[in-house]
Amino acid sequence: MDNLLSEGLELMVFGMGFVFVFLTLLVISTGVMSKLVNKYAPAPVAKAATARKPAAAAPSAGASANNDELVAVMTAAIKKYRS
Amino acid sequence: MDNLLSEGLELMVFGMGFVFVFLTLLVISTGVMSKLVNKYAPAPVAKAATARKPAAAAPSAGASANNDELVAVMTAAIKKYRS
Amino acid sequence: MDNLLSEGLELMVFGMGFVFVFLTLLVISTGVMSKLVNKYAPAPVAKAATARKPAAAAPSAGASANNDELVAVMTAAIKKYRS
Amino acid sequence: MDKLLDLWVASGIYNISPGQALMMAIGLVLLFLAIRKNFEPLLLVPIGFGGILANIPEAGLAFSAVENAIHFAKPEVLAGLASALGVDSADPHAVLDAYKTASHSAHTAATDVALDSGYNNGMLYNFYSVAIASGAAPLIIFMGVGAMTDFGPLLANPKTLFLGAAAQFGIFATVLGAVALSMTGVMDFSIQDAAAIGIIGGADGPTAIYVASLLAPHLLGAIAVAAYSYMALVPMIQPPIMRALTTESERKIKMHQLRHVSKTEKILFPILLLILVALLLPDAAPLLGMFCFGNLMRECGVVDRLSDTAQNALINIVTIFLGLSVGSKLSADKFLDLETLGILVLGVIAFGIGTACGVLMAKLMNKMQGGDAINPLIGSAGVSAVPMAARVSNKIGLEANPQNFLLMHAMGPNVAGVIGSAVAAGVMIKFVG
Amino acid sequence: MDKLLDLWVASGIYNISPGQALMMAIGLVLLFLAIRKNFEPLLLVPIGFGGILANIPEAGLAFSAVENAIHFAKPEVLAGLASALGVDSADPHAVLDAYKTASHSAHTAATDVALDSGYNNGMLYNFYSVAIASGAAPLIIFMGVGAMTDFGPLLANPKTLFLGAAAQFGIFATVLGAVALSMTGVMDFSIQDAAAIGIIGGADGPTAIYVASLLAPHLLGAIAVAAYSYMALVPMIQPPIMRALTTESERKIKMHQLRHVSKTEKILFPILLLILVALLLPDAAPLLGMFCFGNLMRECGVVDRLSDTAQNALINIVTIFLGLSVGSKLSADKFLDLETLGILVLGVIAFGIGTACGVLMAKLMNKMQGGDAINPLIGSAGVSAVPMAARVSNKIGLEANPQNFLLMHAMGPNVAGVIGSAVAAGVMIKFVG
Amino acid sequence: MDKLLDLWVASGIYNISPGQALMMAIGLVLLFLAIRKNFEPLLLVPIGFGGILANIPEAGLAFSAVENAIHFAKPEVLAGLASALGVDSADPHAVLDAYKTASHSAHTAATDVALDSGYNNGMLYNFYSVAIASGAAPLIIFMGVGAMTDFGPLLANPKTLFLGAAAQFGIFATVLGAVALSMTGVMDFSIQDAAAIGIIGGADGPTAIYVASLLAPHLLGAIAVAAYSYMALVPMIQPPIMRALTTESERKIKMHQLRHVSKTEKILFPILLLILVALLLPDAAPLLGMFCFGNLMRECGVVDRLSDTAQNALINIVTIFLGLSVGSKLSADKFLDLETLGILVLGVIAFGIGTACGVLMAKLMNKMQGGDAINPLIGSAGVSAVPMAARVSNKIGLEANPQNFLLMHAMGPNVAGVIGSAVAAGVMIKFVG
Ligand code: NA
Ligand code: NA
Ligand code: NA
Repeated sequence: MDNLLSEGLELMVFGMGFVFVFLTLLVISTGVMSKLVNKYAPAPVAKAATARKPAAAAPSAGASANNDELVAVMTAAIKKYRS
Repeated sequence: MDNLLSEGLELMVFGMGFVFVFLTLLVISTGVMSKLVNKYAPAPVAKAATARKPAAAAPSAGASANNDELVAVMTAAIKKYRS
Repeated sequence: MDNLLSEGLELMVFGMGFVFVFLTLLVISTGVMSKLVNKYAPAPVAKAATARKPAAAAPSAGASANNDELVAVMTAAIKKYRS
Repeated sequence: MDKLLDLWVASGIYNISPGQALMMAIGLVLLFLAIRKNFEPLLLVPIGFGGILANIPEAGLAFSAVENAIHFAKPEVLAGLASALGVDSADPHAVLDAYKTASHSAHTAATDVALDSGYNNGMLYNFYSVAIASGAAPLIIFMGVGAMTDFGPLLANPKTLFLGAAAQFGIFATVLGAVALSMTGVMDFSIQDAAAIGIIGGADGPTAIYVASLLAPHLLGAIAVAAYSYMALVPMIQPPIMRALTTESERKIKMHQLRHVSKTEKILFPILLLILVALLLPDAAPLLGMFCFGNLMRECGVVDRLSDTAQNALINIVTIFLGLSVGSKLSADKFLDLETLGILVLGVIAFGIGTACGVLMAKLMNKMQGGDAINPLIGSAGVSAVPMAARVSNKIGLEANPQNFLLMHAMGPNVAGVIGSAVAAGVMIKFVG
Repeated sequence: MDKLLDLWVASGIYNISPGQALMMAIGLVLLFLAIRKNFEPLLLVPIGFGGILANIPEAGLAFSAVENAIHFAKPEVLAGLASALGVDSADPHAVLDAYKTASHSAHTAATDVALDSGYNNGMLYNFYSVAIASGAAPLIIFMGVGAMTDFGPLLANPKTLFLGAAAQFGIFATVLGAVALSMTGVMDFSIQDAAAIGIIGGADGPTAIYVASLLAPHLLGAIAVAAYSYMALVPMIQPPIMRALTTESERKIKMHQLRHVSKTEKILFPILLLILVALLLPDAAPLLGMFCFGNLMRECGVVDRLSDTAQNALINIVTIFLGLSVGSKLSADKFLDLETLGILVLGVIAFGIGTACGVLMAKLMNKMQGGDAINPLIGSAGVSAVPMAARVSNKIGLEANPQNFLLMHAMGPNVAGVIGSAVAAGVMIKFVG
Repeated sequence: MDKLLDLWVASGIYNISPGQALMMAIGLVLLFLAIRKNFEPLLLVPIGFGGILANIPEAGLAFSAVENAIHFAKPEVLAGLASALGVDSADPHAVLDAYKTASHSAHTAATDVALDSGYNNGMLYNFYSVAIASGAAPLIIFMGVGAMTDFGPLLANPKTLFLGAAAQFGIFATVLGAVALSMTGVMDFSIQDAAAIGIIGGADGPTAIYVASLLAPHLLGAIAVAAYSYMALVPMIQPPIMRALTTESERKIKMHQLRHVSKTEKILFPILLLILVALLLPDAAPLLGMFCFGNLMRECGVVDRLSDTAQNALINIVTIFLGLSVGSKLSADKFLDLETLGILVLGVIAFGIGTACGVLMAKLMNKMQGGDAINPLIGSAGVSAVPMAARVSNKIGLEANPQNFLLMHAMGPNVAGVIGSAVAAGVMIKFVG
């Protein structure tokens, strides 16, 4: 019985301790990694901008859609439908 | 040999009998269930009506499609295509 | 050791030999099959023509798309989207 | 030159037996029927192809490791197998016979010997073990079928369940037919065999395969081929029977439009059916349980992604392996047999009797109700063969009256037939399993 | 008439025990909660249905071949089993007890006897063996969850990992609670049981099932049901605790907009996490390894078709069988027990403590930083229950300030909670496994 | 504090061996090549990740239960294992050696002991058993490849099959190379090893894995990594060889437009190929049988849903587990070996010789026909590596003549190479399997 209690207590102390140690190390290493990435391999600004564009543009896709896009979409849809 | 015949006959009699008993009970309990459902938890009429609508409306979707729908469809199609 | 070498050599001679024999037989039988098919069960010309059409027509699908097609595509896309 | 001789002696041409050649031809015929005649291609393409693979000489794709070891018959291996199986003789036939009737522990011992000697299970044997011997594949397909089934028409007119019940008479009549063939000494079917053959009349592939795998695995190939072939032939088998048993005016009967069935009813129906199965016939629980589970996933509306997978990716994957596995049972020694002929004849009789009983039941129900509530043409749909049989009812109905669309009305007995034959399967497993 | 009697004696009505009837009712309640109340339906529909199937009398779907053989208790079979298991008595209970504690070789011998006597594993028993006993299903689902997880918000603000750490206190407090119940003699949990119960507080279904299958398979049914039920109840359990522990002004704290996280960071994160696991806690490697693998497939951008399958067809297929398998553990003798009540009570306490610790940790972090960088409402999301807990944070935040959208900020601790409880699981497996 | 010490002593940092660290680095390099350099990412992402998982110290993910038990080396467990395996010494190395060469019954006995002692198979070990040791995964992937293959260009110009035959010379030349390395004492390859290494030259992942799993499982990791890496390097390996062996005017040869191939021909081709395999080389039946089955599903037009699943959900699922399973063979003791270097060197030679032979064969065919019917650049596509090698042919062709599109012409030898190396695989399995 006492054994069970001490086991439970140990599990709690070491378990929580370990979780914190592990996640602290993860916070630190993630921080280091992010810094290194942004220093040595920064996301190309232009590319990031375009990458973010579609999401923003999506709602207005209909308005800005020129004929080319319409054709492309329809072709794709037809193919999808017929396949 | 006679044994095989009697086994076959028994299987037929009890098999068909059981199938009928089972499906009769299913008819009865289904009927009771449907009555209870329609009494205590009737499908909301309005909702049922709208639920049935799309199917009916589908063939004429093209005709009634306003610009909003077009935009939605195209956005979806584009996303589907690009993903 | 000599044994390993002779095994390797035999594997090479018989292996390559067999690959060539097999593929030669495949060339011959494929040729015969194609001839028989084109003689006794030729692809219906009209059908083949239409079958080839969509691929050719696809790039210009947008241009030639009449309203019916538009409706069909949109219905399909809407269904796909809503399902 | 030794190697050249080896290659030749190990080649298919050198080793092919007439039976294997014939079975490969039968596999090609099944492929032809499936591809050109559209005979249930989803199953018959894999079954036909699997049948060809199973009969490739020397490849042993449908054999277990022990069967492969016996086939190549090295004396020291045979001796080891004989000792593992507890037989005195190392004669291949004696060892094979002992293997087929061995206890599980002897089976394991023999398999260890064969594996140690470098023999392996054939690919199709492995597929069969995982897909069919475990019972999993037919049940998973049945779950998918449940997820594709709309019980709306049945719920709108529950009495059509009786039509689905009556059509199961084909099953039990066929059992009697198989028994008669045995008693007259023409063939030699046990009561288990007879029951498994009868289930062809249920016109439900997964049910037939499930029952055959439990009651008569040695007949599974013929039973599955017969079941799927006749399902494909429903548009040819049923119409003459339907026309012979109905009058022109009966065929013209118009049925009331089906009432709207609420979502709640559709959700509760599979649960109701499950409870009834649980209370009355536990032996049908695997089949109908999975069927109801699939249907509940479909109707409950909150697990659409699971229902979608059950109807598509999962059922397709399982169908591929089920088909190949069934094909593995199309080996010459099992299929080229008078019994297969008996199965094919009994199967078509089963379909015919089921069709007739469905139609007659509909007429009886009209008599008893004193009205013309039911067009007897929908009775034939009670054999299941979903949705082919319902389409046949519709087509014959349109011939009599071009304005009379029976399709939705026939879907009721059609899905009732699925339930009916699963119940019949449960009874058979209970009594002779 | 014998057959009629047979049917009746073998029917469910004749054999049903009060426990089975009650468990079937509990299965129906789970279905009701899933379908009508939207309680984690993807899991609770299969679990509930599996629970009903498992309790169908005489069907033995959740039993192994040996258990089925013992249930039907033919004297000669029992004698064979007793000899295989090395017990003197052929009493069913003695044989069953021996079977449960048998060595693997005795287990195999007993199974051979049962199979030779014509008994088979039930369908759900097979599903359980393949899906859960092998450990595969929870790991594959965790891979799919990884493929669905966006670590962007976490990477933008890595300190939120501490919130995910703090919320795991619920797990360990519950272990102590279970220990306390045992010590006071109210219940009888081993330390393994206590650890498996505690993991409910991790609010992660696959993690809970994985740990329970390793540490306490006999409690798996109750643990899985509790875990998924409480996850569904998060919108009810968390808000009062969150409100009680925060002031109005704290709840109004606006957080800085999250910075943009580059693709490279997202690709490197799962690899970093994997290496940390490899170096520090190998016992968490299966869980977190599969999770990181799924996430890497998602982010790397070159295996989209694999990522897509992991998120859809594969996870759906595995979810179906996982759910049914968990349901197979809802048998009356295991579930209808005081212990289940204990598990349910401890589970809700675990959720509560986890929520509280997450919120308090956020407040502590604000104190230590001397600023108002973190809205404490996002701390509660650290229990995981993705994405429900994050939505709750957002909702309570909007109540305090209609312009304050916390959703993305709460996603950080939310996914951190997944990592945290997997780490906690690894510690438990290490120490008591 | 004991527990703290336990954690530390069980941690990866404490236990990691230099070999494991190096292998994890190699896994990271594979991930880098796959993600950044686009080296066959569908396979190399799972393989690289699996390689890292397999080398996590103390986790034992790639070990069987017995290997895990031996690793932890408790005296009483070792004694039990030694007795089960029939060795006198309980020394871990002696027990491990005995385990590796044990008969199947001793293997089962040892596994029972390990499981009874609480050790389990590692996750990756289980994946490997199900996916690769059973032979299933490469065959299912080959079925999917068949369903993705269009034989149209080959059927339009069947003579290109000779190019696919000639390119297989790389396989057999490499076998000789491996034999030579062994005879000079540099390395120690058996004839089985040599055959498995040679198949790298077939430039077909599933074929290489299938052959290696049968003939040389201990080299499977290195062989698979080499095969997929070199396939990715085809655009670098092939062009210099192609340019060196052709003149400018040869590279400019324009080929006739391919004739239209009818549906019926496409349906009959896989059946024809299957029959030829059945008659001539049953040992190639599993590989080419599944390939033809996939292709028939694609072309027959009546089982599109099966074909679609074979090309998507099914092949994706199997690819995930195949990749992880291959990765499980990247353990330090098997991979960090001089032999791996030999395999890598021989592999690239195999690709080079295959490329050269394909090109030279095309030139020979032109000579024999006395015309310029074939642009020799398409000969290199005969190594397979579909469709990369065909694209390389096209690219080099465009360099010589910007109007000369060779892609479709190169697809003929490209898919012929798949058939050719499967046939070569069958010959090897027949002779040295
Ligand atoms: Na039926
Ligand atoms: Na958690
Ligand atoms: Na090749």
